[in-house]
Amino acid sequence: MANIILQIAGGIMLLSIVLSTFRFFKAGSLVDRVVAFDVMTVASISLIALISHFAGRTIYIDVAIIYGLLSFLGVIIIARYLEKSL
Amino acid sequence: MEIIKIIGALITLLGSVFLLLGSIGLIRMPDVFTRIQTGTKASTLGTLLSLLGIGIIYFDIAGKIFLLIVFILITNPVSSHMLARAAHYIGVKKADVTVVDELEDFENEKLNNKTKISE
Amino acid sequence: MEIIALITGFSLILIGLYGILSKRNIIKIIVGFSLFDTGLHVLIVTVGYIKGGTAPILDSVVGTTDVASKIVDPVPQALVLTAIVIGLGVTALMLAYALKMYQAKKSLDISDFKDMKW
Amino acid sequence: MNLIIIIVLSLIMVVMAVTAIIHKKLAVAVIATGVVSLMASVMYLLMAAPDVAMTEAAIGSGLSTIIFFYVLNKIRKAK
Repeated sequence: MANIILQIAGGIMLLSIVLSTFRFFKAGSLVDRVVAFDVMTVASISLIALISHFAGRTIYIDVAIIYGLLSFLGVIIIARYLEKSL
Repeated sequence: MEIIKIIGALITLLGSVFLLLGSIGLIRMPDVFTRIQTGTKASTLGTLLSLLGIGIIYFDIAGKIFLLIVFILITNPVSSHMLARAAHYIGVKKADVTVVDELEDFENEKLNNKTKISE
Repeated sequence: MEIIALITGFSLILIGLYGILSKRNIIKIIVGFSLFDTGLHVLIVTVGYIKGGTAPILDSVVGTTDVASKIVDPVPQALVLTAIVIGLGVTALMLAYALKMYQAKKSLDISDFKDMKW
Repeated sequence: MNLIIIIVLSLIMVVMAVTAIIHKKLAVAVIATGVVSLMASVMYLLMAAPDVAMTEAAIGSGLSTIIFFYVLNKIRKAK
């Protein structure tokens, strides 16, 4: 029972990643693409936690911790590049 | 034990629904700033809820999950705030229905004060 | 599942090779090199995958008695781990040379640099 | 479930790689390379290699993008 609910949740997360890919292609400016990249990163953190449940190894959570630590550096460096103050 | 697992799975499902709402808002919102707002708020809440559900199911890794929740809660709003400031600075076009822009008012006021002092 | 990952790796290698061979901008050539690198890593990791295997890390799930029948091959993973780090070093060196070449001639087009051609 | 995840990730990776090659702006190409690296990291996790996924997340998706934007900023400043 719980497994079926988690599989539905994984399908919804994949749909969310695909929808933000649409925004990446139909963007008006560079900022739109960066926002889509940010949403994709956050959704894939949740997807990694679900994959660790499906594989039965809780040690896969460490990959999500690395993402949570390092994913915001890219967005910050792009913001400084856009502000011309790097 | 089974009822706890079902509760955790339902919380994860709620979080994934919030992630889906965030990306639907990313497609339907009219300009850049509203897209930044919906993309940050909804997706941060969705990630927090889904990680919380996984932490309820596997209770022995709850420490790692708590650490991850704190990291995301700190870093994600900071990065999107810097992105919004950069978008305001390079002059991205706002939507027609925008009424209040407090950063622009603040900078105009600062400029007026500086010219008044120099006179 | 393995065949899809193999097709993806080959596609990334071919796309990166097309970018390296046909683009004229130096930064685009480095981007193509980066894509080539990622495709090669996906390919090598997929070759080491055994159906139904789990990660080669020993804990309470994988015991020490029957470990060889449960895990995937760890040698390609170690090779790829080294290759990722060396790929970062090569990319950084190429970007530094691209910056120096831009400062010398104020251009990023690869056909402007024909000093060694005779 | 794993099969569906890997098919969607493969499609996104190939489309993003084509975008990175044929788009005119350099910054868009660099961000598309970052997306390819992100999806490749999730694919490594499905291939039962969490250590490779960790390294790819730290280096391919984080550090590589930072170096590319640093050099793009230097080139823009030298113009």
